[in-house]
Amino acid sequence: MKVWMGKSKAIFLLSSLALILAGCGEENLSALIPKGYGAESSMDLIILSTIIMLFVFIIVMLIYIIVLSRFRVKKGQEDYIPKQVEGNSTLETVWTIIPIILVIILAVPTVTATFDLADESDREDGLEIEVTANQYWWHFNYEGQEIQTSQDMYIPTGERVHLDLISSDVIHSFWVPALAGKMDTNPENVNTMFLETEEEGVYYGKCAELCGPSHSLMDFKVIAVSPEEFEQWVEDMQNVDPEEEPQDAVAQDGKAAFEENNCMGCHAIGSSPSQVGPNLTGYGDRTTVAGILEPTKENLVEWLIDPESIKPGNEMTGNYPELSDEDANDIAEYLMQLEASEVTPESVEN
Amino acid sequence: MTENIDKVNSFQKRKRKEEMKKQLISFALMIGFTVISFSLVATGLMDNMFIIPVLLILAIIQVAFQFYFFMHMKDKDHEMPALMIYGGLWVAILVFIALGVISWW
Amino acid sequence: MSITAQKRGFGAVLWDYLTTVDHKKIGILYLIGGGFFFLLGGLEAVIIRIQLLVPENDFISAGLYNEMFTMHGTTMIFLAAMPLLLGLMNAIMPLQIGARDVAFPFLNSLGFWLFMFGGIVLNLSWFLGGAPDAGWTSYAPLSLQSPGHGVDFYVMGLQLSGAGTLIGGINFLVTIVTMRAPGMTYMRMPLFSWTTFISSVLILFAFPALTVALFLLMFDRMFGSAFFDVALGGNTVIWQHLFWIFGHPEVYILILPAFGIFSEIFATFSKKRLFGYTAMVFATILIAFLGFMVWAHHMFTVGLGPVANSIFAIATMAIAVPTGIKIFNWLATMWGGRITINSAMLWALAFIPSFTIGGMTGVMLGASVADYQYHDTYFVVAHFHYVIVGGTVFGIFAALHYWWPKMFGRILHEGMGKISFWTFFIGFHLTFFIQHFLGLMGMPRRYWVFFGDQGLDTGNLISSIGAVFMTIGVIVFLINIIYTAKLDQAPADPWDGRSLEWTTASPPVYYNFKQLPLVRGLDPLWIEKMEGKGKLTPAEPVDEIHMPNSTFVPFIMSFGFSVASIGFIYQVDHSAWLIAVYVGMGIALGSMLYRSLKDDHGYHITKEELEREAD
Amino acid sequence: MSHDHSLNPETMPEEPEKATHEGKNKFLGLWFFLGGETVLFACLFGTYLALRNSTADGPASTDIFGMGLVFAMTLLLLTSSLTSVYAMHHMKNNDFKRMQLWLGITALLGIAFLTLEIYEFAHYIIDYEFTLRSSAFGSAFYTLVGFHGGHVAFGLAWLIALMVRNAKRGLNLYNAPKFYTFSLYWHFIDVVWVFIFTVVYLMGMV
Ligand code: HEA
Ligand code: HEA
Ligand code: HEC
Ligand code: CUA
Ligand SMILES: [Cu+2]
Repeated sequence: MKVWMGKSKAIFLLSSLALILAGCGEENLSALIPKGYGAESSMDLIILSTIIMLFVFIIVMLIYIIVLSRFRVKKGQEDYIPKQVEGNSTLETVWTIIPIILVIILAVPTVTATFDLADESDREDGLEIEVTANQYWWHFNYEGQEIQTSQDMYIPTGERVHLDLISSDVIHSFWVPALAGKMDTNPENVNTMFLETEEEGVYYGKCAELCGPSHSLMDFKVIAVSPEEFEQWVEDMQNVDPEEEPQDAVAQDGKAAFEENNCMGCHAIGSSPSQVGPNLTGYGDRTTVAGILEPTKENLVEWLIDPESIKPGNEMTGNYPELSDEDANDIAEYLMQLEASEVTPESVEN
Repeated sequence: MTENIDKVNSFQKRKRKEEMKKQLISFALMIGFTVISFSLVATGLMDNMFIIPVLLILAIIQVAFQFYFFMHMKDKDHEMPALMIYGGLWVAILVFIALGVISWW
Repeated sequence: MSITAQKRGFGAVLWDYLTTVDHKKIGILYLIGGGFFFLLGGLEAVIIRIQLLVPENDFISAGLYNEMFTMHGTTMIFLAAMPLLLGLMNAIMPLQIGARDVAFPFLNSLGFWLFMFGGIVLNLSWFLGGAPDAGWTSYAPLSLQSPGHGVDFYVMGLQLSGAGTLIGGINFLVTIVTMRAPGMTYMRMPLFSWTTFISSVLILFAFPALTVALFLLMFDRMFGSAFFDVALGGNTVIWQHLFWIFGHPEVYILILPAFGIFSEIFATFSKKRLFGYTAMVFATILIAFLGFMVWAHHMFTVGLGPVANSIFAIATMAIAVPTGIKIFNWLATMWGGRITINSAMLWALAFIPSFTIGGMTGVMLGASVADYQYHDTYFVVAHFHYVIVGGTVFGIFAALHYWWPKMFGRILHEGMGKISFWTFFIGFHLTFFIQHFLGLMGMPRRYWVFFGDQGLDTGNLISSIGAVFMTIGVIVFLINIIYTAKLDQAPADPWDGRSLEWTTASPPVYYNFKQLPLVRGLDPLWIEKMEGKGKLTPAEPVDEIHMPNSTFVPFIMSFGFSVASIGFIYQVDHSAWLIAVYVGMGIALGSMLYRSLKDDHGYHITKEELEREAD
Repeated sequence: MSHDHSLNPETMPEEPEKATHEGKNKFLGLWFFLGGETVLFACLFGTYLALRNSTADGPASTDIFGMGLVFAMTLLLLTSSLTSVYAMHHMKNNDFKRMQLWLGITALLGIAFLTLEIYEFAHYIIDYEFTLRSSAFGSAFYTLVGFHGGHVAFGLAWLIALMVRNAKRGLNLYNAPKFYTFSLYWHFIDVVWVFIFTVVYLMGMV
């Protein structure tokens, strides 16, 4: 959708803007480096409106500077009384009409883009993912595919992926700045949006609506892979065997401890739709522990022993038996060995 | 002097009587509208699609009577009150639209 | 009764202020109350900025951080900015329209005390188990789920101070309609009085929506109703609509009086009549009117659909037009004038670029699809601090410097005024300009921490440094106040003013005008000066003046309501607290009954007394 | 200058409620307040409209509302509006006794209305177990109708206080505005009721 200008022009303006800013933030996180359809249409409007605003600001400042340099009180003129002007209808008309025109220039592409982004007529054809936001984690259910993931969402490039967003508790907001603008997840109704990107990569996602103490810790990732890899991933995910025994002894102990401590009460491995806690399928391939920590075993152990110190107010704290250091270590080993697919965030980033 | 005042007074009294007559008529109309509204619903004569707008229109007319006659908004010196009531109504309409939309959204 | 101030004991002064119904003293009370809460809100802001100084800081805990910005926003908007503006309106507006007092002196005092007690109730939460933590917008269902009593304090505190504000608004409306001096037609009113009028209209129509929203939240939290309980069919979007139907007009309640202030200051210090007076008045009215039709621009990402988003986007952008008219008219007022730059004028001059930036980012936010990116990020935080601090707070500082002599009889020190201006001004831009980019670079608002590897460090550091400068500016201003308190009495008209307040002494006598002035046009004092008279012709012979009696009832009544509010909050835990509800309501309704049953005709200042007073 | 505001037929101004400066202020102040109340009730009505079908397996409006009771309540309140018009009519004629009489009738009608409303609520709660907590519909219904009932109760308290306080001293320019502002408030409550019986009850029964 290029409502108002060609792509090349947009890229030119974008890069010049980038020069001015000397850095637009982190790749795959910043809204200023758009890599998805939604983010690009927002960026077009951001640029257009910035240009209009710069124009307005320059005019205002020009008058302002002239006023301040020419009409300050001068020595010997303290008694001078200026002419008491009531107004000037020509001038006043001018500065009513010009803003109206500027506003129209901005309003037309805004409305077009608003309808364009809400156009979901091709919904039936594409991939649909149901996104459920929870305090403080994200659940993704690939509709009709028997695939459940949490925190990491895999999507194919070059295709519109439609999302159905809902919340299981309070309002959150689904935001992947580099791919698209945000959309709230309400508890009472499903909101829809779509993601579409040409570029493979691991994109940062954040929760953008205040949802409690760990609001700032509710990160997630969108992993865009080529359509072939995506197909591979789907197949792998569908063939995960949740019962599979791990190879080494520590991990086997871990699996036993995982079952003994009733972790299954909340966490599923495989395509079970249970959604009390994050789905842990392929945990070894995760980009993070609990959405925010480096995916290392140490971090996982830390999480298992004291999740409260990492995410205040999370729903896991206090709801499972206290783990011994050894159990935690074993479970961590077991979880880190879970692998579901050849297609992993690393494979994408390289 | 007193005579004069008496005259004025009796003139005012007559005016008030007139006024009172108007009030009574509007009261009768209000009761009439109410009865119509209730009987429309009670008898179920009308289709649901039509009945709701009719009920609302009857209510609005009735309320106009209250404001203009019972509360004298038609009289002089009521420009400011009228302005503020219409301001309130305008915001009220916006609120209705906003919250009414939720129910069929 | 002597009019000249005598030396009185502290107790007597205190009692005088506790019971006063004089609009000038109530104005000062508002300034003290609002000023106190401004410092408190500023302290909270500084704590926020310390927490965000470096990545993954743990200066304060996550829960406390949420309480901090919630209380910062709530305090600044409801307990600092609005009361400070109400204080200025109270102190100045009746003088500007040539009135001896406001229409309802008793209600005026009641409005103040309700605000003050509401603010105290809200802040008691800090000591009683935790402040509210669901944001100043308190979205359901987070606000329902929030543990402890924090949100209950939010509800009751705002309910009280909101009622006070509504009362104040109605009072100003009636005052302006019925109490203008002879000849003071609507189209001769100074712009500050006009914006007081229009803001009061906004208060009248906006605050009831907040009242209802708070009631629904209160019922859900305290009595188990289900407005926002999705399981029982509730709908959380209702809260958002009601809050913003109130909330957007609220931001114009904050900015319009500031617009009025600047109109006065630009005209005075340019020695020119306000350019395009009529257009300025109609632009104000238009802004207020449009202000009621744009609330959903805060809800672009709620999922209202493209039709609603488009309508609200267009309506939002439309507000740029009347606001632009104002900006250009101010510039034209100064054009060809004889501009004196002192502290008051500095704040006013700084407002123009600062507010223009804030307004322009507002229009950018209004472009719905772009807002999908900006929403709930630091871009929004930057926008609203640019308009609120660069508009309202600059306006308040400008007004304080401008009217300080009128209100307190002292002229603030120029040098210190300039120091506090420059430090605050530089700090302001340092703090908030960079936040536009932070937002776009992926920093959502209301974030307790940000991470080190996301390119957000430098921006946040700069932002926090800016806050230090602002703090210095505020502290210098406080020193200025204390320092000038010992200075000599200011003259009646220190700035070569144009409107009626400058015809009264500094500070004015308690009945304002011995004889009501006869107004012959816009800028009545200026007209008389140009005709060489320099003072206004009285519109009436010296005659006795009717004055209202002081009363302690508003204080007691507000106290009663506060006791009842606390009772309401805690009766959920233990029904014994119902006693507090009954006692509190008993006190409040009792004093209401007392007030309505006891005739209070006020008193009269006799003609002889007035004639004894020098002019 | 005398500050005696008591009235006699000779000096009776045409509009005693607005004859003094204070009276005029009170008159305007109350009208403006009603403008705000319009928004207040609009918000409650809007909430009700949004939630009226959210019955969450609890009773729905068609299950519980009864026409007879609502009709009776409507007649009571509409009539009380007329009786307060009569009272104001006599105030303008400086006929204090008749004014008090009609105000007394107004109060009785108001009390009757409130009694029926309490009966109605009790009936729903006891016979249908329909409460504030039943569903979002229940919350919205009781809050809207209850707010109106609260306004009636406050109006009654106001009216009775006025009547008792002034019983012995008759009409004067100091209390005339008080009676008049009360009557405006009372009419406004009536206006709200017209919408309640239309939007809540009648629309809830079709
Ligand atoms: C004093 C307070 C104040 C003022 C005056 C404004 C003024 C405006 N605001 Fe702002 N706003 C807030 C306080 C204020 N705002 C607050 C507190 C929030 C956040 C609430 C929260 O979520 O916590 C907010 C949020 C907010 C949002 C929601 C953002 C989001 O959450 O996603 C939007 C969206 O449209 C918006 C728009 C506007 C617009 C268009 C104006 C306009 O009125 C601005 C008009 C002014 C100008 C445009 C400049 C001068 C004009 C010219 C020089 C003429 C030429 C100009 C053009 C042609 C563009 N504001
Ligand atoms: C009138 C409104 C107003 C004003 C004036 C301010 C003023 C300031 N605000 Fe704030 N702000 C809001 C209204 C306002 N704010 C609102 C509504 C929010 C949204 C809340 C929410 O999300 O719910 C917000 C949110 C907000 C945030 C975002 C928090 C987040 O989303 O996580 C930040 C962060 O930088 C911030 C900073 C500041 C700063 C540095 C100032 C500075 O300008 C402050 C300057 C003042 C001082 C520095 C005072 C200094 C004085 C002392 C320190 C002396 C103390 C002495 C004694 C107490 C005796 N504000
Ligand atoms: C009450 C339900 C519950 C129980 C029981 C429970 N958890 Fe959790 N768990 C959660 C929730 C909820 C989260 C998400 C927390 C967050 O991110 O806010 C979580 C998060 C996790 C994570 C991080 C997931 C991620 O996406 O990175 C791991 C690993 C984990 N739990 C393991 C376990 C183990 C092992 C046990 C058993 C010892 C267990 N959980 C018991 C609810 C539970
Ligand atoms: Cu979830 Cu913020
Ligand atoms: Cu807004």
